[in-house]
Order: sequence, then structure tokens, then C-alpha cells
Amino acid sequence: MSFEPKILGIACNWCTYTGADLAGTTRLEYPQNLRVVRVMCSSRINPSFIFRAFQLGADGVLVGGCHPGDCHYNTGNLYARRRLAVTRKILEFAGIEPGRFRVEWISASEGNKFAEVVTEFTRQIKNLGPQNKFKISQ
Amino acid sequence: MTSSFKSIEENLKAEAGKLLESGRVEIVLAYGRGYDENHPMPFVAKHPSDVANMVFNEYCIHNLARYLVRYPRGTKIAVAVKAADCRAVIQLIQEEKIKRDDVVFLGIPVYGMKNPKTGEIIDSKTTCGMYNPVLYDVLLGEEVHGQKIVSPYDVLADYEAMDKEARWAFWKKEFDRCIRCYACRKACPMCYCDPCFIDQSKPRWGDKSPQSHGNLMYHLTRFHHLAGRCIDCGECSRACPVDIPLYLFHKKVAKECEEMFGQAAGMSIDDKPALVNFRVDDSDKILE
Amino acid sequence: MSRIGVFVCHCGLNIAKTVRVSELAQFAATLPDVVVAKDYKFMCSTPGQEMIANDIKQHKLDRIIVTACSPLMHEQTFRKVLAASGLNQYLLTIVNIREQVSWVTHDIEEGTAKAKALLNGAVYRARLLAPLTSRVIDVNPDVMVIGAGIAGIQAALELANTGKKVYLVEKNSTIGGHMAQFDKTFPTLDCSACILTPKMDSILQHKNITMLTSCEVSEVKGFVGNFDITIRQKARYVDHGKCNACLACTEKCPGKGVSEWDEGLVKRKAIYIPFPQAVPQKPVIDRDSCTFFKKGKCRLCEKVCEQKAIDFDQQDTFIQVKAGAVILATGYDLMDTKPLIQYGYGKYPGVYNALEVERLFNSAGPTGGKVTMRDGREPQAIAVLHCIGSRDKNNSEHCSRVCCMYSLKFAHLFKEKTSADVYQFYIDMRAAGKGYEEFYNRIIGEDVKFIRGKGARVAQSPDEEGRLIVEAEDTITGKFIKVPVDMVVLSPAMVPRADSRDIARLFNLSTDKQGFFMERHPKLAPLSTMSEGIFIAGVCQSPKDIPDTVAQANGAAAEALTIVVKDKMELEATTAMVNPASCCACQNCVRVCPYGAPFFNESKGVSEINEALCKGCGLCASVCPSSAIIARHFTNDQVLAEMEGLMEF
Amino acid sequence: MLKKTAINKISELAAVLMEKGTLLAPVKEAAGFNFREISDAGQVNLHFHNTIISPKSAFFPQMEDFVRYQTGKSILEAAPVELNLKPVFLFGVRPCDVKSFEIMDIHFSGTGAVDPYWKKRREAATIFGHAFDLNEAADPAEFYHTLGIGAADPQGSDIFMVTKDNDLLFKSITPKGKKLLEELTMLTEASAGDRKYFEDYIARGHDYKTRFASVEPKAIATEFESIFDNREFWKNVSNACLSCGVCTFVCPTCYCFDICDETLFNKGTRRRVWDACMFTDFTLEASGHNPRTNVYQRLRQKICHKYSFSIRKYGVISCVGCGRCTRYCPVNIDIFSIVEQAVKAKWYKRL
Repeated sequence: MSFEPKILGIACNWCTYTGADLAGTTRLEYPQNLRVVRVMCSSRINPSFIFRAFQLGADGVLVGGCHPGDCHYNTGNLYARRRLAVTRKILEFAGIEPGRFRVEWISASEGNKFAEVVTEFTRQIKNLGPQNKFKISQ
Repeated sequence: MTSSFKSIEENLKAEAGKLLESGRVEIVLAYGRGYDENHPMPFVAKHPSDVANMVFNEYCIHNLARYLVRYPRGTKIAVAVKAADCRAVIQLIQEEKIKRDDVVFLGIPVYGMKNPKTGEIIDSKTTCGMYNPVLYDVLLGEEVHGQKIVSPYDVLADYEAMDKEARWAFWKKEFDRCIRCYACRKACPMCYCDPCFIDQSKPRWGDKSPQSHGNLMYHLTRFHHLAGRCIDCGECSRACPVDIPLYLFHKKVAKECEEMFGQAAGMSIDDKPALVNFRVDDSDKILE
Repeated sequence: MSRIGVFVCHCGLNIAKTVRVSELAQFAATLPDVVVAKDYKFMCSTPGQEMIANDIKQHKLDRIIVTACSPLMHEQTFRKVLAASGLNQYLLTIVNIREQVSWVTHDIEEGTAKAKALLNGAVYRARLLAPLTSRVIDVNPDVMVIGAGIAGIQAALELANTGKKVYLVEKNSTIGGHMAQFDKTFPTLDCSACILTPKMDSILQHKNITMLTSCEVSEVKGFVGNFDITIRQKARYVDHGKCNACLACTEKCPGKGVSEWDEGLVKRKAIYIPFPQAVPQKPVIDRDSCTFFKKGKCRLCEKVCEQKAIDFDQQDTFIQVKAGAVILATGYDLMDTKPLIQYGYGKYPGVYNALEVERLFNSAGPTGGKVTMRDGREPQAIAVLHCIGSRDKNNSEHCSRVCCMYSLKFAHLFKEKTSADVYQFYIDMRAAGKGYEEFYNRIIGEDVKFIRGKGARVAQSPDEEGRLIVEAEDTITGKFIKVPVDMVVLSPAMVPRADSRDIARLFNLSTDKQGFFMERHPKLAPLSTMSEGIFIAGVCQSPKDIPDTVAQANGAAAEALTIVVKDKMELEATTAMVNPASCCACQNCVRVCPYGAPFFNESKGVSEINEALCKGCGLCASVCPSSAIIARHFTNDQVLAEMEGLMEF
Repeated sequence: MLKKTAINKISELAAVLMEKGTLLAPVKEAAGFNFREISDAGQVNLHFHNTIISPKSAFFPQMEDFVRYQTGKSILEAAPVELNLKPVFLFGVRPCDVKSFEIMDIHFSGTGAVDPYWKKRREAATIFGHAFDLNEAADPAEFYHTLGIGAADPQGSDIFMVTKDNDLLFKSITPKGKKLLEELTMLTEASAGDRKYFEDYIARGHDYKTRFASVEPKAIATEFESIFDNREFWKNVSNACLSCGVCTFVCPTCYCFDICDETLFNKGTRRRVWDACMFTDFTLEASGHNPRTNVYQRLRQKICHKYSFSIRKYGVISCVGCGRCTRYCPVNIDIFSIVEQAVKAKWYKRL
């Protein structure tokens, strides 16, 4: 059987989650490897959530937020951008392939973009193979 | 020209004495005798007579900024600071943990501090490699000049060149040795949280038992919490009883932060900590 | 231990086609703490809702998971079911298996597997959900309107007419704003004063309006429904309570100041009212031009005042006002065109800006309504230059929207009052408004010379003293032209008030690139701001004409009314709170919050959150290093648990 | 019975012990030596002064699993973790650390409430004590002499080892040790000279000097009781203390632990892990109240526990003077100096 990665998504309520809904409403097909957690704003994402996701066995983590400047909470995603950039650098230096963690700005009207990003990211994670470095062995 | 340890000690005693005598400060944080010459201790002077017990030698490595937050807000404190220690105090001022007016910087320009465990001279390999305080009220010696300027990030080259598998193997081995004594966070001048996130039971960020995954969560999250705040004094690594080279990871994060946000920690009291700040024109490239 | 009920919706075939719904329900039944799991054709239908309600009672459920469409669709529907069944509505979790599963796959295996994972995440999360209650607070019924130009006046009157008490705050010594400086208004050319001054008078007379002139906001505390605002009233040196507006003082005063009202074209007395119809009709003393303040001698005004109203010892005073809502209508400044040296404003006396020209036309203005220039001549040729500083990447990128029309109005008035040739230098003509295109056509017929090309430079004529040359490229002919004129009128960009960012800071608003106040949503909430209870009207939001400004003022009044019309209001339940035992006093929350909700309690040494200001974004919780902040409904442990559930299978 | 082998043949002995059971011996690691389970006989390295972590971890590991369970399932389905121990050989324990086992026995089995994990691990173990090298100076942090422990005290060990030139001498101290020694056929008989050397060495061990202060248990207990409330004293000695857990984790006589339930994907383990009285949350109560919020209270607790409470309850000082806490303290806090101050200087009386 081919490798079916588990991808954790964390999406902001106002843009990316709504964009994901739009992808559904317009019946855009994309791989089913992504499991989305809804939060109110990408700035809610504690960097440790990302570390934890990889420990829980996520092969990839996708964060979605409003485009910078369009944040429902004005400036939330501008903080998120900095914080998640650092998260990425930490993952990379710890030895996690940087391709396993992606932040995308996807607005509520970008159902297309959501489907494209998920499709492309899933393909990328499949190429990278299973993530076993952080995964907790039970 | 550099001042001898002895002359720094004399100046320290004199200045501390004056500050306590005049009532300008209630407390002077400096160094005192330990159980032998090689093991001096952080020392608190409260009376002019305490000053006689101060020492300063090459083993006075401790970052005394660590102790500032222990006193009630508003306490007038003079603190003996070497270059990195001074940056820690500046960072604490940025974070409004202490006020500039409440602290007197007794700056110590010094080269040749030694790690008592190894006897090696402490330089840019394990610290920020600065020898002169960036801010001081009183300078306790002559500024150090003529030392080769080495980027504190040079030491990272070998690790950055490793492939990801090797780097993971390296860090896994290091973190797996962690016994969770938390000396690193307790020695860190910027780790003033009480409780620390890892001690929380709700949420339980990581297991308390010293296993790979809990250790990893503790260290990685701590690196993130110190991003843009770590002043690279190296105390965490020196405090570690099992010698985990935490300084390497902190240096890497500091380097990235400096590149992305154009600001090094603890260099100016007017800066805002980089991770609770943003610029509208921060580039999305930092996420790539 | 929770008692969880899982309800899987088929949504007809919408879900059932690509997710095996009964298998999903059976899977749910095997999960820890799940007491009952069912599937049904349409969960949102009345029978579906009744099924949930019955199961809540029968099985004593304390957590409900509805596995159906997006929470953005039916979360409210099912929350009501819970509430009606006596369960706190926040104990509901929606699993989105339609928009995010069944509609985005054709593979029933994949669809079912993903649905299981999502459902498992919901079960993990549901266990940790906590009941939340919205706090209800009292609402102060009064409204404050800041800025008493046409927008502020309109909003204040509308609100006052509904019976609400309004505080109208004005920085100047008279209300009226820019509109009161105008002579005529486009496109109808009706007299500005004739339509405005009755409204100004109504403000004065209205029993529900407290007019606060010479006043500025100095501090804002509180939150929607309960603002606590400190107003600084500048010293006027005239006790307006005593003054009977005889204006004898203004006649005797030897002091000379520059008339701000007349855009500096003439002098005024040191004790003065800005213009004859000013409201209030009571003078103020300008310290800078007053002989007594300058030299310590004079006090003529004091001598002539029978009411003994002059008070040289008057100090600034602070007034505390409470209000439930605030409307900001602080208007605009004209861009300072002096830095644009190519136009020679400030250098050549023949160059005027638009507001100066408005005053020239005005019969109460410096020239009594005659168009005479600074040197006393009547111009023979006049150039009106559009888009000075606006639509200009180097200055203000935006279009100021009204300049085309007022420039046409100037052309008409010049034609009416002088025999001059009038040139219009424009980029393109923007006449989008009721009657605007018609107005444009009318002016075209009035022998006005239109040159399609932005005025590039104004220079002194080498041949004739006092004569100016306007240089431009005529983009129709493609030729570079030089037009000799006597008078040049610049139509500069409308820019935010110099202190707009200070005001934004006071009220915790954001500003756009230029400094105009940001609306909550450019289309759907153009009068609201991200600060609950603060509304904006008129040009402080973006340049606009009088009809739009008035419409916005009315709209903002209605918006403010939606808050103050109720005596209580419900606050967001999903707010953040600080667990003081864990707070490490790093104040990160205080630094990052876009709404100023967290604040540092110095005496307790911990941060606290004003829940009335909190919008529940959770930013503070993620920057809190010691996890002391609990972002309700999205707490760290809830998110971590959900992730664990999502990743288990 | 005294036997011997050449030091360079240690790995052969190690191989034999590994066959008989689990061998725990000093191994050189990045930061220093530690007792580890030996997987490769060549790892055993006796060129050490002492280990970083004390050998208490052999009987009281930092993490010990008790019960495994599943959330949502009945408690009856939870499974206790059984210790199926092979014989354990704890090789190369210094006399002061051997002494610590005796003290720890009081806490884990001597008080009536027997800790089965400790007991089983203790019973499974044969202890090879190992005299300090009397030719090398004591570490400046050490002070076991103060606690009446010689550098070559064999009591408490099952087998005691002394180095003689290139040989290692083994003497059985207990019947268990004797039995094992008889089984170790690769060891050779020691000569009369060896025996004399061995006995002399042990005697010389008492003359070997570490830091010393005359400490009489009852007197010191009283002394600490009298200054318990002297905040100035305790604040003064704890000024530098960071309140980390290094001292307690390396200590051979600290035995505090925390019970944790750690779960993932509904599968959980109830386990104990070392805790430290120096941690702020050590005394944190469920109500949120914390009786020891200050560093000085925690350091006082640690020192008084060892030098006062333990004496009152069990008659012993719960410290063996191994010096680890001092050696590894990031800020060089020295328990010996604090004890000395309390006993000798009585400086608090000047206040």
C-alpha cells in the first residue's frame, strides 16, 4: 500500500477555514490526508502545537491564516508570521525537513487556493515519506 | 589594554561601597567567595561592610541578571555585569521586568573568563563573544580591545552543514541525556516564568518523565520562548550537569532572529522584543 | 467522565454518498465516553433536532457532537437545541464532514477514514469543553460625537432626536467644520452657510446635546457600553457662562492674529469669534496674539466687558464624560502643498490652495466675496490644478474624490465673479455622483478651458512681473504647453488630520497607510471599527463629499443607537482570561493585543484581561510563555487534545 | 575470601557478569562518568573518581512504571507493571555511595511501608564496592570524612574492591558476595601480600582526608532547629541558589518522587519520576497554595531534611558527603560550608 501521510491542518476561522468550506461548496477535490483544527486566528497557534503535532505522528503540518493585512483581528497574523517563522527554523535545526511545515495565507474566497495547496502539500509530504523523528514511539 | 581581575575587584568593591553608603541602591549583586578559589559564588551585598567579601576572578562566570527579578519591583539594585550579562539586563528592561532607573550597571569589561569545569577560556564558541558591556553606569576597568572579533555564530557552521538525519541524531542523543533538573532554565536570566510551561498540568505540554519526547518538547519550546531574547551568555550550558550544548541551539535561533528581524537581543533598551512585535513589511520569505 | 452523544448527519446524500455514515456512528460508539451514537438523514430538520433533545434527556448527555456540515452553517441551530435542553450551548462540537470531507472526495474509503479521524478529534476535544456564560453588562445610554463638522453635527442631531443624550466635542472654538468655510456647494451651488447654519443652531438649542467646543479628548478608558472619556477644555479666557455675546471686546481689541478661519488671508483680533455665524457666538482669546499675554499690559477687553466675563487666569479644565458609544467624525486636513516646491505655493503670492479660494468667494470672507488677489488685482487668467498630491505615489496615493467637482465649482464661480479666462488642468474628470456629470457638462458650456494634463510646474513669468506660467503636458494633443496666468489654484489631497494617529491610539483604532481610520470591513461594516462601540463617519474614514458624509453620519448614528438603545448588552463568551497563579508578569499579552484588552495590574504583579474588550482571537494565549492565559473554547488543552484525537487513527 | 584479577582483564569479568545478569558499571560519557547498564564489556571504565548521578538510580531509577491502563476502560483492566529482574551487579560503587544505600533503606523499607520496587531491586543486586584511590587527592567538594565514612570502607558492599598496582583485589563481605566470588572462576587467588595490602588499605582509608568538621548528629539537629526560623541566615546562604534540581538529582540520599499519569492516544502509564524539593511546584497544593514560595525555604528544607529532620526521626544524617551537590551546583553552593557555618560560626547569634 502506498504511504498515506497524516497531515495536521490548523486554520483560522475567518479566512482559511471558510476558504476550505468554499472548496467544498464548489466541490473541488483534494486528498483526504489533511485533518483540520479550527482556531479563531492563526495567531492562536502556540509554537508548541506544531512540535506536538509532529510528536503525535503528523507527517506534515499546514497552517492557514488570513493574508497579512486582512486579519480579522487586525494584526494577529503579523505576529503569527514571525512566531511561526521561528518555529520553522527550530524544526529545521532539530533535523525536521522544513518541507513538512508550511504556512499559507488563504482567504475566505480562495477555495481554489486551499484545494491546490492541500493537493500540492500532500504530494510533497508523500515524497518526504513518514516522519519518525519526533513521533513518540509507544 | 585590559584591567587585571584584581583591579576590577578593587573597583567593584569601591563602587559597591559608595553605592551602598550613599543609599543609591539597596542591594549590590556581585561575586563572593565560594568553597575554594575556583568556585566563587553570586553574592548579595546589602551593607557597606559586606563589600569586603566580594571577589572577582576568572571563575566569576555567573550571569547575575538572573537574580534581578527575584527582588520586588522598584528595588534599587546595582549589578555587576560582564558583556552578555549586561545585555540580559537590557533585555529585562525591554520586557519591563525591571526599570532602567532601578538598576545601576556596574560594567565589567573582561577577557579571559574561564569555565571552571574545563578550565577553558570562555569566548564566542559558547557565548556571544563580547567582552565590553554595551551599557553601563560605571565601568570597573578599561575596555577590552585587541581581541579578535569572531562572530558568535561561526561555531554553527559545522552543525548547519550536517544533513538533517545527522543533525537529528545529534540532537536526539543530546536531549535524551537530559535529566530534567531544569538547571538550564533556572540559570537563564530570561527564564523568569514561574511556573514554567513544562510544569503545567493543564495543559500538559510534555511528560514530566525524562524521556525523549518530553525532553524534546521542553527544550524546543524553551528555545522558542527565548527566540529574540537569548543574549547568548551560555549559562544554560555551563549549568547543565550532563553538558548538553544548549548554547548551540540558542545561537542558531538568535542568528535566525537577527537575520529575519534585524535585531539582536539585549542591545538597546529602546527595542521591543522581536517576537511580540511585527513590521507590516515583514517578508513572507521568512516562512520559506 | 463525560457523557458524549454523537449525531451523524447524512445530509441526504450530500454526506452519505462519500462517507459511510452508519459505520461512522458505530465507530463513534466504540470511543471512550461516547454514550450514544446515531445517524440520521437530516440532523438539522425538526425531527433531527428533537432526536438530539430527547437523547440529551434520556441519556443524561453532557457533551454533544454533531457530525454534519460546516460549523459556519448550523452551529447556531444546534446550540439552540442544547440551550433548549438545558445544556450549555458551548458544550456542542460540530464535525465538518460535508464541506471538508464528503464534498471534496469521491472515494468513500478515504471519506469515511477522514471522517473517523475528525470525529475522534472532536471526542477528545469535547471531553475538555467547559460551559461558558456570556457576561451581561449595563450600557450607558449616552453617545459622544467627536468632531463637529457636518458629519458630527448630523450624527449628533439624529441621535439627539431619538431622545439620546449626546456630547458633541469640537477642537475649535466654533462648530461647523470645513463646510462652514465654503461658499457654495457642488453640484447644486446652494449656499453652504444657508444649509449648515440652521443645523449648527439646532445643536445649540437641542436639549439633548451638550456642546463642548475648544475641547479635545485626552484619555479614553472603558469599553463598549461603558466608555469613560476625559476631555480637556482649553482655556478660552472668557467665561462663556457670563458672556452675553455683545462682542464689544472684539471691537476694542488692539491685538492682531492671523485668521485661521480665513486660511490666513487676513488678520483677526486677539479676542474674536471666528466668523459671524459661529456657534457658540462667544469670543475666545488667542494667547499668542493677545497684547496682555504678550506684554503684560492692555486688558482692554476686560474693561469694556460689562458682564465681567473676561478671565485671564482661566486654566485648561478636564471634563469626565461617560458614554455607551462613540462616533468619530474628525474630518481632514488639506495637504500642505509647500513641500511641493514645483507649484510655488508660499513662494508666489498668486498661488492659492482650494480652501483659501473658498474664503475668497465667501461674502463673509476676507474680500467680502470679491475675487481679488493678495496684491489687490483681479485676475485675468486663472488656472485650477487638480490632483495636487493626491493620486500621486510620492504623496497620497488615493483620489480625494471631491476635487474634480469643487474645481469645476471654482471655475463657475470665477466665471460668475470675474471676467478671467479659467483653465482646468486635470488628469481625468471624476464625476461619479448624483448630478455630477450634469454639473460637469454645464461647466463645459461655460467657456472654461479644459486641459487634460496634470499641472507639472508653476513658474514666475520671465516677461511680466506677477504673472505665472503653468506648465503641463496636454495629453490629448501630446504637446507640452505653457499657460500664462495671474492666479493658480491648487486642489490638494485631503489627508488625515495631523493628529489622527494620536486619536487612533486613544480609541485603539487602526489607521490605513495614509492615516485614515480603518473600518471593520470595507464593504459590510464601513462605519464600525475593530474597537467595539467606536464608529466613524465622514472624511476621517476616507475622502468623500458632503452627501456621502451626511449619509455616513446618519448610518453611524444608527449603529451607535443599536448599542445605546438597550440598557444591557451581552459580551462575547469565548474571551481570554488570566490565571493569576501562572502569570509570570512578562506582559507579552499587553504588548500584542490589538484591542488593548490585557493590562498589567501593578499592585498584584499580574496581567488581567478586560473581557469587555476581548474579541477571543487567542493571540495572548499563544504568546503567554507560562500558559497562564486561557483562551476560552480554544484552550491549550482543548487544542492539544483535538490534535491528539485527529492523529490517533 | 580475597581474589584478584588484572585491571586490563576487567572486560572479561564484565562479560561473565553480563552472562549472569545485568551489569551496571561506570561508563565514560560526554560530561563524565555514570552508572549504565553495560551492553559491551569493554565499556566498563574504572578510571573514574565518582559518577555524576549517584548509584541510587540502580534501585530507584529516575522513572519507574507502576501501572498501564486505557482511558475509558474499567480500572480492573489496568495492568500493574511487574519487575522481572535478572540478578543485578552494581560494579564500582564508592564507599560513601554504598553508605547511602543503608540510609535509603530506612526510607524505602525501614519505616514499615515497604516500597516493593526498591526492595526487589535491592534484593536482586550484588554490590561491588570500590575504594577511592588513596594516592590521589580528594575532590575539594567531598567531605565524607565528616560523616565518619572512610575512603575504603567495605561495609555495605557484598564484595569490596581495592586497586593494587595493576591488579584489582576482590574481597567478599557478605555471604551473597562470597557465593558470587566463588562462582567467578576467572578470578585468581590473592597472595598473602595482597591480603596485607588490602587490610592496610582499608585502615589507611580512615586517615585519608576530605574536608572535615566535627559533626555530632544530635547536636547538629539541635543547631538547625534553633536557627530554623532565622530567615536572615537562610536568605544569606540561599542568595545565590537558583532553585534548580541538580543537587537533589545527583544526590545519593534524596528520594523524593512524583507520581504522574502519562497518556497518549488513550493508553496511559502511571509512573513515578524523581522530584526535587528545590522545584517551586514541589509543594504546590491543588488549591493553588504553596507553603514554600521562597528559595530560602526550599534550600532550608533540603538541608534541614538531611541534617535535622532525618536525625530526629531515624537517628542518622541523611548525607554521605560525596560532594556531588556542591560539585554540580551551577552557582557553587556548598552544603558543607552551610553546615559548617551553622555549627562553628554561629554567626546568626551576632544578629
